[in-house]
Amino acid sequence: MTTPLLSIEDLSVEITGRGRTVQALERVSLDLAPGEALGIVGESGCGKTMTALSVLGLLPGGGRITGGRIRFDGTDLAAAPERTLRDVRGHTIGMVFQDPLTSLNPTMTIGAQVAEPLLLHTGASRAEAREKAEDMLRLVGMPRPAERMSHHPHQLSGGMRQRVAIAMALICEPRLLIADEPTTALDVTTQHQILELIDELRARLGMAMILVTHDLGVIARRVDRVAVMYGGKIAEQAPVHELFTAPRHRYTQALFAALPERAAGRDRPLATIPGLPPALDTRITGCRFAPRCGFATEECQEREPRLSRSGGTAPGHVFACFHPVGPAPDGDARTENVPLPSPGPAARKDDGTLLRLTDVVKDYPLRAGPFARRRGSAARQVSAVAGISLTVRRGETYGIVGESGCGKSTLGRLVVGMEAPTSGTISFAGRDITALRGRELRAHRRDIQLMFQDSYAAMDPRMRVGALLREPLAVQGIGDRAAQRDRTARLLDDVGLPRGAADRYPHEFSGGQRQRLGLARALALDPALIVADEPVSALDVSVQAQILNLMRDLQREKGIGYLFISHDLAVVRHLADTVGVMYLGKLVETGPAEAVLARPLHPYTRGLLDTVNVPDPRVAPAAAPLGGETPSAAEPPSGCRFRTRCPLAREVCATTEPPPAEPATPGHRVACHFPLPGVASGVSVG
Amino acid sequence: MTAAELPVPGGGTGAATATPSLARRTAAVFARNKLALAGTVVLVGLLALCFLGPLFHPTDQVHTDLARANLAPGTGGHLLGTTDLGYDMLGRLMYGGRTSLEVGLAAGLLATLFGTVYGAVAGYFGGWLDAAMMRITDAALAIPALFLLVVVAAIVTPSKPVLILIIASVAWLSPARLIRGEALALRSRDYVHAMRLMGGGGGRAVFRHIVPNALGTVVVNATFQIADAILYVAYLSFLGLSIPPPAADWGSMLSAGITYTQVGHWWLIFPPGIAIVLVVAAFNFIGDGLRDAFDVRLRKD
Amino acid sequence: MTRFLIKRLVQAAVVLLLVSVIVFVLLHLLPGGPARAILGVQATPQAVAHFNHQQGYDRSLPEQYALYLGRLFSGDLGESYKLNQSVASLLAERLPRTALLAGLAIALAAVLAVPLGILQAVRRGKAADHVLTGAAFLAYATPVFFLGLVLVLLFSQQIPLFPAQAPQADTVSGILAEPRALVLPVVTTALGIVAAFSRYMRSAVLDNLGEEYVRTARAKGQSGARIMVRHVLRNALIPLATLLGLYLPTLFSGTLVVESMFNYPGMGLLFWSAAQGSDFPILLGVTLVVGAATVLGSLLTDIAYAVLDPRIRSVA
Amino acid sequence: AVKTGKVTDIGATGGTRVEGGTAVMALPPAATPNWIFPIAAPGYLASYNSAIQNLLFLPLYTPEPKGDALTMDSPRNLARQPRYSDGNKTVTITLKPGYEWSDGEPVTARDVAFWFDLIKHNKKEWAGYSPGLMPDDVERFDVIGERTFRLRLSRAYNPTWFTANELQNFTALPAHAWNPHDESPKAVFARLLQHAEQLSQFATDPLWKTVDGPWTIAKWNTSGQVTLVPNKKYRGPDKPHLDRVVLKPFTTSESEFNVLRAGGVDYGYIPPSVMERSDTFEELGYRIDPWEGWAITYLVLNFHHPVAGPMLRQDYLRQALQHLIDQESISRVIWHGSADPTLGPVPASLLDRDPYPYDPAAAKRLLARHGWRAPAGDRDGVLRCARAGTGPGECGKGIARGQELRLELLTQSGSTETSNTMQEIKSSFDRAGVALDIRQQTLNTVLGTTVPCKSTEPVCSAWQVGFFGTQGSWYFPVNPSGEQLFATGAPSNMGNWSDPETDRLIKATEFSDDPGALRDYGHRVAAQLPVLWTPNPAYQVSVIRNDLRGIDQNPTLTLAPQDWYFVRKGGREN
Ligand SMILES: Nc1ncnc2c1ncn2[C@@H]1O[C@H](COP(=O)(O)OP(=O)(O)OP(=O)(O)O)[C@@H](O)[C@H]1O
Ligand SMILES: Nc1ncnc2c1ncn2[C@@H]1O[C@H](COP(=O)(O)OP(=O)(O)OP(=O)(O)O)[C@@H](O)[C@H]1O
Ligand SMILES: [Mg+2]
Ligand SMILES: [Mg+2]
Repeated sequence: MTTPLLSIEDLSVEITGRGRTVQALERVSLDLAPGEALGIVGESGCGKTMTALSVLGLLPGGGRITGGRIRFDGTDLAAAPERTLRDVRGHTIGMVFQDPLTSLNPTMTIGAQVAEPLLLHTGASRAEAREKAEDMLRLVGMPRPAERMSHHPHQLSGGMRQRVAIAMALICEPRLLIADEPTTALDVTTQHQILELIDELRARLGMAMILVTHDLGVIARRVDRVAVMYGGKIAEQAPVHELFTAPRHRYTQALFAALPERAAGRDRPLATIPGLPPALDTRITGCRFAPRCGFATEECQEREPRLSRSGGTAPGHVFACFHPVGPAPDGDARTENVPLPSPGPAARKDDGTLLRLTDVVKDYPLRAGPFARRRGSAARQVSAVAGISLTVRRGETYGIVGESGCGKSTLGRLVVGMEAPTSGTISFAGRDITALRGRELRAHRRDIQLMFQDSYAAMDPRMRVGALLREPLAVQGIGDRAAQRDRTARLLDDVGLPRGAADRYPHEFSGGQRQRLGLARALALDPALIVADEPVSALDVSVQAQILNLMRDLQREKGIGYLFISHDLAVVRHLADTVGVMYLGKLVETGPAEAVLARPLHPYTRGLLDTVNVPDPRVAPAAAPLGGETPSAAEPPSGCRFRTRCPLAREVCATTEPPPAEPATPGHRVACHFPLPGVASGVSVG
Repeated sequence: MTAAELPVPGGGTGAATATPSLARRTAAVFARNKLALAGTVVLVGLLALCFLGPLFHPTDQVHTDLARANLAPGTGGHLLGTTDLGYDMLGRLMYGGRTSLEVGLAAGLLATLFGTVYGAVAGYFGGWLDAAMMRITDAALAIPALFLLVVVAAIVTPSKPVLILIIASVAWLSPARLIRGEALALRSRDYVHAMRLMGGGGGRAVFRHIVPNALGTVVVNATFQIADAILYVAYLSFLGLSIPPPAADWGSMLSAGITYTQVGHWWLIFPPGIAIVLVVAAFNFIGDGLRDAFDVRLRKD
Repeated sequence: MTRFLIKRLVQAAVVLLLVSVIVFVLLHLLPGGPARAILGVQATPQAVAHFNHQQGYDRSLPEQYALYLGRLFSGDLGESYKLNQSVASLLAERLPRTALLAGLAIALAAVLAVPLGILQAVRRGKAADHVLTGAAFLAYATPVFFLGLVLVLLFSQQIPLFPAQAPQADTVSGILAEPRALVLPVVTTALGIVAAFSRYMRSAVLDNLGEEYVRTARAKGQSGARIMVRHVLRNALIPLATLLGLYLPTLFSGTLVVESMFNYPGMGLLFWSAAQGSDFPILLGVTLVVGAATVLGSLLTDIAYAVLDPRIRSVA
Repeated sequence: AVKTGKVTDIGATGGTRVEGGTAVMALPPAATPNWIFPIAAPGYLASYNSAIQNLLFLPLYTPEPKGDALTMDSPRNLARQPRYSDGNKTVTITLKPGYEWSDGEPVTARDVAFWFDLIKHNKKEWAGYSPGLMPDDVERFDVIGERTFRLRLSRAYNPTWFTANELQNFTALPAHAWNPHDESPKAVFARLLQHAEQLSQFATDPLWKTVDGPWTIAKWNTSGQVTLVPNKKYRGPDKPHLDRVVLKPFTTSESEFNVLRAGGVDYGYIPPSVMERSDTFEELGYRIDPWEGWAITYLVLNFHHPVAGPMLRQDYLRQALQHLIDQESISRVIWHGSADPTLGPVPASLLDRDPYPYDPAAAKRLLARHGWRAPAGDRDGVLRCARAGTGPGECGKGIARGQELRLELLTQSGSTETSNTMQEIKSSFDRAGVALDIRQQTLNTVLGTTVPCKSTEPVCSAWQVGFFGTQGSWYFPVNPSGEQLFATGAPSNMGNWSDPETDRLIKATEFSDDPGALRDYGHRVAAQLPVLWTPNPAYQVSVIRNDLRGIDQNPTLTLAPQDWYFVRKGGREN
């Protein structure tokens, strides 16, 4: 190996605040050669961000480096004075953060923000800097960069903002780019574009890169080497191909196994990692993964494994495990010996129609307020849902997928009755629910429940869990206090939480546990249908698997129907019986999950499938991923709404709206003038 | 999947020990704020002085004694001297403090209570009701409080209850606006939506979810409101609109003392003046500390 | 933007109308009416009746209000009972003086509060923060009249640096020609505002320092001071600008006391003496003008907000 | 803590008189001169307005102190002493010769007739109008010579009273300048009123430039600061010595005090509380001189109050209450010597003794003797009527058994001295078992509430005892007779006092010239106690630069700055 550009040795970081100290990093060591790309993955809270921030000395208040060295280009940044660090920041090391909205200054123009590092680090004049900034914006694919220079961040879409952030990080042509979850806040399609952009720029500028992410799919094709972190330590480090084919650490192995893409089959539950990552504010002895590891022995509890090479691994592949996965030359031992949960009871399905939507439309006035309405019909509208018809049967899981802003959540809100449709009918068990009022409406509320994306936000922070779970019963006047208490306890059992949880507050639970609580509350009234709006998108893979399993088990036990909303195709494929693909307020394709995701008929579905980051470095990138941005829902394109991004679009698409048709198999409907032949997608999603 | 697999952070596995109440933990954070502690100490001290002091230092605050008027501190056994009517100044400070504190507390609390309900209703129900209710507060807020007080106090004869009502009648405006803002934000919270989806109604939303969740703001605002109410009492007295003598409050003592500035009777001015400043600042310190405490508690872990 | 403006103007008009109703009703609740106060102890009942008839006090309240409003729309604020001048001319004379006093106080307050707030935020939790926070609360807790008194005692009597009476000149330039005499009134008015503003500034700066864009700026290699000036200050000053509009009524309350303490012939003093003498037209006029100023102030603040904050600018 | 240097090193006497100079006089708190037209509109009757008017437009008669009393025979008078004839039903008045308007025209009887016509035809607009009095009591006004006119009165009047209280209003106005086209009195008056409502024009309007007094207006700004300069054409005996007199308004006595200490005022005043420190002013070169007003001060008793009325109507009870008011101590301690006890309905100087001096024991005896007892078990409690009835030793008519001796006092707010006085009275009453509840209200409210009333009217239940005397309850006309104050049904008889004997004595003062009539009236009312007398505060405690001389503080609050002059150190005063 050549002399590394960046070499982190035994880096330890502590964060002190509000009376407790968190050992955020413990003896982390990493090397990065010039021009190399290193990926850091791991579950939330494992120290990825802290590692990245330490390099630039940007630790949050109360954080400090307690040991180790960070050698960059010959200087030890861990011991360097602020002045030296300032010279490095934005100059030889650029950084991109996760949230492109909050990480840009809302009151400064884009041009000024992009040009700023130049003014700071090079002797460039204002005019030169502006010129260079404009070039840079062009380079990162910003349309009409000259015009954009004087815009403010809020005037840009998320993807464009992230392009600005990248332009800002790269304007001084740094030797190292650190990107901390640069695409997590973005849509799949935008994510793809940004990652492609980074790849391209890296190649052009010859930069080294550290890409921090929790998404194995993102990292698979973008980096040379991967470091897996767990509990503030590096668990395993290996070249990317090696890691994906032959992981050695038991944690890495379990992480892969929990991916829905790797599920043994649609009817089999996902592999999970039980328990929670360790809390870092107490001293930990032994292997940090031991409490959750199926292979842990006494040795693991007492001694800490050191990061080392062992026989059979490729050069540069190190791991810290006493009981590693055996080497697998054939390259497919990834799920070997991972304990799998036993399959639950078989699904109870009957063919009764539970929910039927007919031509449901929801328009929002562009601006609310008493004075805005004066303008009458001339007022502009956002067409959030534009004529959707679908049917959900009892006990069925209906998955809705689509890009951000396509109207998935609005559809969910319409179904649960949180909003009234502008037109169209929604009938539940044969009754039109939009006509229900008062007492009847209240009674109907029992039958459909909503499971929120962010269960924490959906729980009154001042109520103990017991009271939260009791509230639906109290509102509906079901049972006396004792009966309600009883029911609460059983609900907690159902979702696998200890009964003692009833006396605690929501903030004392982890994300996954809160999602369980959300599910428990949704179940309290024994609904026939649960609308789940992105119930797992905020969770780590391992926890996501727990929740998905739980949802599936409960469905089989109780015969509940799900309207499952998600942007994650793998998750939908794993859980849903039927899938609907939405684009700009319309269902463009519906049908059995197998059929739709394996043999898509609509170019949009195909595009979506092609942009998915498959967590496998061996999978070749798709030839023509979905480009461009979703048009604004306030001004949807005429005719077929997808035509502006469609590679197959012709004149007729602009004038006529395609009617739904079933060109291939019965039950697989598509709304497209030129449906695809319906052959298996080049990319497999599972 | 068994329960044992899922330890609940922050306590033993599933043991029935409930977490300490929110109030307790708020208190802990509060206690770490030095200024807030200082404020509490000062406030407790002043309360003790006013309400327990007379037990140790009994004085006649009803009958004048012109023969012993205007004595300087220390003379004739009067630690803080006597007033222009011969009242013992220390005793009067205690006696007057009672009025100031009682009126301030009562008016501040009344204003907060009314303002909270008003604001929560306006904010939660929104629409035209909100617009109408808020225009009223806007109008009342556009008139400087002192202007209103001057006129209102001229209409009625001040007495303790009347003073409380007068002050509350201007002081409820700011909590009303504040809580309305809070209610506007809270009503679109997911947990309120969740409750509505269970079939719950507006009353439950306002009183079970919105008001309790705005409680932090309410409590913090109440302390500031009390502080302001005490100041208002002082201003009213300064403008000559205080409860009739021989009753006294710090403001009226101060304004009576101002007459003697030129004569050098400083002991008539500084004790009540400083007492007002101390008690108002103490409430502000406490409010600030509480705000920090609530802030921390409501932050996600 | 125009729609926003029209909406706000309609709101402002409604608010002003309500202000006039509130004050009008309050004034007419005053027992005895103004006649005795105006005419004196020796006035005969006939004279009182004559006065009440002349002023329309023998009509019903709604009728009186309608009359008042009618005159108001034709720009007539009425005549003072006691000063032998029209309320409009009195206001025209007094308003600039009060505006001058308030403006100087606000300017002084802002000049002091912004750096103090920044200092506190930067030194958060350190001794300087505690001391300044404590001082701010003490200043805020001090009634204006007590503060004025202490200042007069210290700087006019103990050390005779500044006169205890504000400038008495008729014109703004005449007033400005006596800067020394302006010191105490302006400082007295400003001190409470400094306290409030510096608190707001502190929390606004703290909020912004916690924002991610600050971390981005640091990641570009900017120094703390530059971040404060280039990035944080502008974002933190926006809420302060809003505060200015909201602060107007408080400011007028302050000038009421300060003007009567320092014998400054402004609007506060006018109101104060009118209240003493039950000069209703003046009370109504001053309140309406102050109300209008406040409503206008918050309107301007909204506009300023929109101009300063690009996020709002493009929406509005 | 006064550290400024002396304003003058001249003592209160001695020095050489110099001509010229500017004197700055402080106007009373909140006083803003705002009326120049000598016929005051309602609301513009304030003494500072008429004091200024009289310097421009000479009144025919001006009150002047003479010994303890006032006389209308002043050398400043524009007219000679009036001659009464026809059984006091005709008055003939001749103007002194030589007086001229500033435009050179002589002052004539027609100028007085002009004034009379104006008020006669516009009496409703004149603030000084009181039905039955001027101009109603003058049947005819005949100009009988260039400088002589004759009044035919409606009936016979006491000449002293008529001169002092009625002729005092008479003023000569420049008819040639103000009514050149002989318009009707109504039309002229309307036109003059229009000019009078232009405060900002007072100094420039040519109308007000035609004066016959010793002074003329140089500046009159809208906040009420008035600058006077001598009228060069003035022909009277009292020609001004100063070049300029500035009357400066202040909002509060505190602000005036601050300016005074800074040397910004030559003739000012101090709050009573500062009397204690009068020596510092003397050191600085000022003299202190309380300006006693021609006034009395009292607590008004509402005899028509449904509950308190019957108690207050008892002579013994009022006497007991008066015995409980320690006027001496209140004047000395609370008013710091700037007030004097009120003894009766006429200025204290006209009465010889206090019929009810401070004597708590006497008060207690009086009450006990009339059946008032402290409740059993509470010796310090509020007295209750133990023996109802009208006989001797009983409480009196209309007082029920068990009724508490509790009164409510409605007093004006805003003055520490007044508030302290009331507290002292309350404390003293309380010690004798009489409860007095104090309610403070603004002066306006007190004045609006304490009005004459019938016992059935609601306003009559709204007050029992009232006080509005921070600046004196009642300023007398020159002849301190009581026809407006204590006569049955008189406009300022707020408490509804009605006593046939008092009425008779008042009538006597109106009709008879006998000085004894006023004395009899005084003694009767002092003994009767229609009100409770309280210390009468000085109009103001004046502070005057030692080198400013010639100031005679007239109890009727008129000003004569033409007599003022400065002295220089050295030599003797001439
Ligand atoms: N400001 C802070 N104060 C205290 N502890 C912190 C702070 N920021 C992070 N931590 C703690 O440091 C540890 C590592 O955090 P870090 O942000 O590096 O995790 P991460 O891997 O980036 O997680 P995520 O995927 O959620 O971004 C966590 O346990 C976290 O709780
Ligand atoms: N209350 C509302 N008022 C106005 N427009 C709205 C409202 N709610 C949603 N919209 C608009 O409707 C469209 C669909 O929004 P929706 O939240 O349903 O999308 P989504 O598919 O759930 O997106 P995401 O994946 O980001 O959650 C968007 O353009 C959004 O801006
Ligand atoms: Mg992170
Ligand atoms: Mg959504």
